[in-house]
Amino acid sequence: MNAMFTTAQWLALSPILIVSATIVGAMIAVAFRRHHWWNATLVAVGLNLALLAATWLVLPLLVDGLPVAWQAPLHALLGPSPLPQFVTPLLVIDSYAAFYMGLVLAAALATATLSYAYMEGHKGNQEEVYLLLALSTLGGLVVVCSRHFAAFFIGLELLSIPLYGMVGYLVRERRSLEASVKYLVLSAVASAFILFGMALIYSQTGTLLFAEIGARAAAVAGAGQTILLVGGGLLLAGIAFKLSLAPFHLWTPDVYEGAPAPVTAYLATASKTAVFALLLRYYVEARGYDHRALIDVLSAIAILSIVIGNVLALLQDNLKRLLAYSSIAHFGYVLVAFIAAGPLAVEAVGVYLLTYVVTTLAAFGVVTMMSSPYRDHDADTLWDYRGLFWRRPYLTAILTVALLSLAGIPLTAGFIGKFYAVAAGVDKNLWLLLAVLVLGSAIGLYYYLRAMVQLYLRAPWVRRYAAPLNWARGTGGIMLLALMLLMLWLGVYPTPFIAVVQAAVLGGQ
Amino acid sequence: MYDLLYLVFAFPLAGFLVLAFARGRVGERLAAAIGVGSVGLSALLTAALAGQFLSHPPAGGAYTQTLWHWMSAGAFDVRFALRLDGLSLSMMGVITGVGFLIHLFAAWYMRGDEGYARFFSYMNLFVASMLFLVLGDSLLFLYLGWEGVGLCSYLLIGFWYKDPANGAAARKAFVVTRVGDTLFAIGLFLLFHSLGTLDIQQALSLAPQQFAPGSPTVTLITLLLLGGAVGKSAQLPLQTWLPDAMAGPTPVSALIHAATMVTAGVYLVARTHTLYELAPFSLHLVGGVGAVTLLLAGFSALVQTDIKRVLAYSTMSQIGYMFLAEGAGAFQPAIFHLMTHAFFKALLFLAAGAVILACHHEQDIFKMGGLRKKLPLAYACFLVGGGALAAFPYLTAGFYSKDEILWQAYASGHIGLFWAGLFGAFLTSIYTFRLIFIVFHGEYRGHGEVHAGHGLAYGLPLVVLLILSTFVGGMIHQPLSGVLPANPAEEGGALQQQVAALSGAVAIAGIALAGALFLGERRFVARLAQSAPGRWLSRWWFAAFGFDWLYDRLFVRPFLYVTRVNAADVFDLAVAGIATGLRALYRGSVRSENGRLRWYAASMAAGAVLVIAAVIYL
Amino acid sequence: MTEATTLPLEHALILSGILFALGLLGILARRNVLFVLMSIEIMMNAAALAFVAAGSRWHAADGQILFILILTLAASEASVGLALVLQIYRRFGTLDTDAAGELKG
Amino acid sequence: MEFAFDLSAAVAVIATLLAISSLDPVHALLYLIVSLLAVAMVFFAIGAPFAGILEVIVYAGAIMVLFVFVVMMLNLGRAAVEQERRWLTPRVWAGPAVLALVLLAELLHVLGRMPAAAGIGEGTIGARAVGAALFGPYLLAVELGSMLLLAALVAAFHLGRNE
Repeated sequence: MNAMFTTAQWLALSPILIVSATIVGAMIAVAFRRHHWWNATLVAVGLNLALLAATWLVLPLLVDGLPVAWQAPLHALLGPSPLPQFVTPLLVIDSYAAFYMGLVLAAALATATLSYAYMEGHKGNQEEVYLLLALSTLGGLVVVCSRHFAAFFIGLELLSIPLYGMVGYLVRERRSLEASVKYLVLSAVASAFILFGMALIYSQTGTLLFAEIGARAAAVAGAGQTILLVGGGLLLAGIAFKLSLAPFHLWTPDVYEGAPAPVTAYLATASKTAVFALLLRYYVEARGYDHRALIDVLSAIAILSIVIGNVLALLQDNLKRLLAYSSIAHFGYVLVAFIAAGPLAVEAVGVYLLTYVVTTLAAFGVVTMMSSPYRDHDADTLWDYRGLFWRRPYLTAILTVALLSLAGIPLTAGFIGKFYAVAAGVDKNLWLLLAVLVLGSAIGLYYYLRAMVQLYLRAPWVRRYAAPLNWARGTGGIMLLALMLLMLWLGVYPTPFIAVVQAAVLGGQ
Repeated sequence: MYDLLYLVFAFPLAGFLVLAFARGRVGERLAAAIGVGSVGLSALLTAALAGQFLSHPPAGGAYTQTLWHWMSAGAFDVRFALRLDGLSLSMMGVITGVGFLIHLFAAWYMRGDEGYARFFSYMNLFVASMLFLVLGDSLLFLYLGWEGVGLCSYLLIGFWYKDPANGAAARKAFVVTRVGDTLFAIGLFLLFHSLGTLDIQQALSLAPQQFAPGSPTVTLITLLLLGGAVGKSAQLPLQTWLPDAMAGPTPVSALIHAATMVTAGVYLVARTHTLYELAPFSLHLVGGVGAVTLLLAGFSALVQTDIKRVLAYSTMSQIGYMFLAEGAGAFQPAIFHLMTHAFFKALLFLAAGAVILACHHEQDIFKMGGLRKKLPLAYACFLVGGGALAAFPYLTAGFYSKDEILWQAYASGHIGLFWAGLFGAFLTSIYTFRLIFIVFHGEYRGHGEVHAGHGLAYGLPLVVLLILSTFVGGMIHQPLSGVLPANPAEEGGALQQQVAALSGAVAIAGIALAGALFLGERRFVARLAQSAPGRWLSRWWFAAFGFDWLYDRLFVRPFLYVTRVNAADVFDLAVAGIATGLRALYRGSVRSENGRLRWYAASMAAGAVLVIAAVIYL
Repeated sequence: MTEATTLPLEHALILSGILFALGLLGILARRNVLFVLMSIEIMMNAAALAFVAAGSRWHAADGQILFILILTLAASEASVGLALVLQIYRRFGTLDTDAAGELKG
Repeated sequence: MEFAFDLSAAVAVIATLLAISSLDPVHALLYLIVSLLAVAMVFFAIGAPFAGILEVIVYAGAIMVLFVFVVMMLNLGRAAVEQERRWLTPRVWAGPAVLALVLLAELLHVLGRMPAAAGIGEGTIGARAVGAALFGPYLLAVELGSMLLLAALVAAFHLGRNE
């Protein structure tokens, strides 16, 4: 075994290895003795270590952005970055992969924290959720560094299958089960589309490596090109499902609503981010941008997603469903940046996803904190949030900033992301898409503000309600406050984050 | 040393945040310590920076501190930067120095008020915004500060929000200045459109290459900027909000509506002087606006009965002097007068606040009287401050600055402006001493015991401002020469002596006339006021020439009429139509979310079929 | 089977296409979750067949490797799906997918 | 060989059609197993014997048995068949059939025009070649496959429990 990999490769693989070790450790721990706090902490520590490892990988690349005086000693301290590393034909770990690994791991960590607060009130087995979370995270890590259809597909499934278990985690809840079965069936259909598409592409190019596909696709003759395109189209349809892009979006609100709130947070952030990162890498390396027809299809999907997502959210009275619809629209926006192509587009996608993850985690985090004390189902109707300001001012502040950020108000994170998407679009003169983006944002403002107003209305029956502040809610609360500060920080002083995103370049060929 | 510049506005900002997040749960002492202390720290830091600036001036006469690049995507690059030069240093001195004294006074004035901490949080936010306004290196950030001070002004005018009249006054101030702000914003867009930058220094250096002198574009831009300036500085025709703004607590009137915010227009014109020099018409208009405003406000001040409204009109009139000076090309005297005015007007307002509290919140001057023995400190303040306002020769700060303005107007050939200024000075000394004589001389006509304030927070600000309002303040030299253009006329010479003598004589004559009219029995004034033209004139002047009435007829009522008539017009229908259409779209599309698994799967299959069809046939 | 003669690739792909469409039909037409899961297996199997056929065209083991991975996926999918079927039968008392329609709107 | 392929293909299609249209789950499973065995035959025909063996052992042998096991646990009787009969009306399957047919038509349209040069089944890729690839370049995929099975195990364990 040892002979297969060099030290640098082991190093580059370290986040994946650490998460795998965590999974094994957690499983043994659960088998040995069930203890909520211990298991949660074990997984959280593992994810933290993996996050540190991912950060460590890119750190040397960030030194050049620092003041000149610091550069030499830091370079001496850190040594050269081991990136990019090609590990077997399946994986490449470049700074792009490391950045998205960090994002996925951070989202998973936030989910773990929220889950702990949430599961305290759960009367079944509480421990498996961390195991499933770690497994799904492992899938996310594989997805963002895959450069081969095998890794693409197995990573995607490893990302999804634990999610079936997480979505249906509250097995006594009909809504949770319903969401799980919907997600399972539809996700499997999407997987079948992806697999069939891959098979068609493979049948014409004879390779499963992204870069090789790009190189050989041009040489495929006549009718073979059409098969390639059909394969690409099927692949795209499956991926569009995972990203809940229209018209493959119908599952999104149902699953978001039925799943436990922390799982929804994970589903909306880590899972989608990883898949989008994969899609971008695939399109760049396999030269998907060369196929005009695929880009046109993507444009149509983007327009449809923005319009449908925003329209469906318009009069929605359920906060989880509202956020689901808004996420459909948001992935439409980021698709605009995606379609623009080029280095600025890669940067714009990175910035957008970063701001989106932070904001969405905060929003669903508030839903989680509101929900955990209830036993029956999550606090998700807007009515539950009416007059929240008078009961829970801090949660209200966090949710307010999150909604403003989702709406893209300046000085919040969302504005920076949207600004980048627009800048990327302007750069390539995508006027139609930009017009739809602006229109969609205008509609979006309406429902975000509509939800926000509810927070400050005085409910006729002010429920004097305050949850007991124990350690679990404490960590969740601190994490949410940190997210709020991060949203503001990103909005006011995004430069360091942008520097990180700029360092995340695709290095695999 | 210079790299601490950002702390100057960071302190008050931190004070605001702490007080705001404490949500009224801090006691008065702590709130005062935070609110006053933060501004005090800024003032100390400003003093240190000024010392450094004067002893070791930075290269090029200006220091720029880039705090951070906000973002740079493609060609778009925005940075947060502060610029310290002679002009911003002068403004900073006024804002933090006078601001600190007023905060200190307010700690005494506001005691017992239930919104004590809220008051200081707003005040701190105001100071931070105002500093941002004068330190911002880009017009964008200047605009941000501009809106920030407007917001604070609104919040503080309506501070006692339980009285609906105060809310109405706040709204009026907000709406009227909004008109100017809108013009200002359009001007900024136009400037950005033609120069491609909002960086002040870059814009000023590009402008002469880009615009021919007197070209329509630069004239339009400067006129739009002037629109913002007259709105903020309460000059004609957007002056009507300032007297009503006196509804706020008196320290607010002193800080925002006398010493700092209302002079932002003067600052803006001085900051963009290069543009105005390219647009002579606009510059003339600046002077004209100033001259007309100072006269109209002077007449109105003559007949007011509310102590704060007299001072409000005098503020309008004094800012008129600053505009007049800028119109004559004398930017340095304008800023000089801005500073001395801040000293003596803050002094007068604080002293007026002391009088008002002593008389149990009485503001009508005819219900006061004979207060000189009971409130000796306030009397002294009014004498010195009023003297400075009337430009009493040689002893007061106001004389030095106003005389400089008059001399520059005269010597640069703006004879009309000169005579207007001179006549205005005459009016000023009459109404100022009318106020003093009515309030402090004669018999006490009010109700209840008069009780003077005491304590350090009460006495110290008054005494310091009193000293600064004498010739001491006139001796302060502002390092403006590198930033603003040289004065149009030479200093010194016999002619200037004569002009100084003339203006001094006018001031003394005005005081003498006021003494004759208002000291002792006021039979002559009473007879004059009873006569038919006198009644008419005083009513007209009292209503400030009926601008409120006029605007009400010209804008407010027609607007309300139009809105009433148009309640269901085409525009409305179009807007409502969009809403209805979106709703219908929502109702239609939400049916797709019917919760049925097979339907969802079918939608995916249909999507895939469509995608394949598209890639085959496109 | 060692002396295999040449077959056109499109025959195998067409076969997998037919199976794929049949699987899709099953998912869309059947209301019983059990049949839906079976149909998913059919679709997976169709994709696997396409991979093996394509691998055979390029004389590479890649196609069969992917087949094995799909087999893994099919097993995972089936086990989770069937566990869910048991739980649904327990909670809802029916396997009708239309009965589970609380989430909508 | 061509004959073997065509025969197995026909069996596979017919058996699949019967599987998705059958009313009794047990019958459907049996048809499905037939279809899988036919596909295994296809694998042998196109020179992938290892895949064929796995198809028989894992797919038809293990996964389908899992299905049978669950069907037995649920103990669906006559009533279930009756219910299926009521559900499976032309109104229900006509729409899906059109959709599936359109998809099929598109696929046939594209696949039918494939360049004729491509042939399959010339040689055999046996277990040795597959194994070498599996534990060579695809080593990580195998490891990840084990994680996938673990995930399925944990999820199925949790979801299937009778709390």
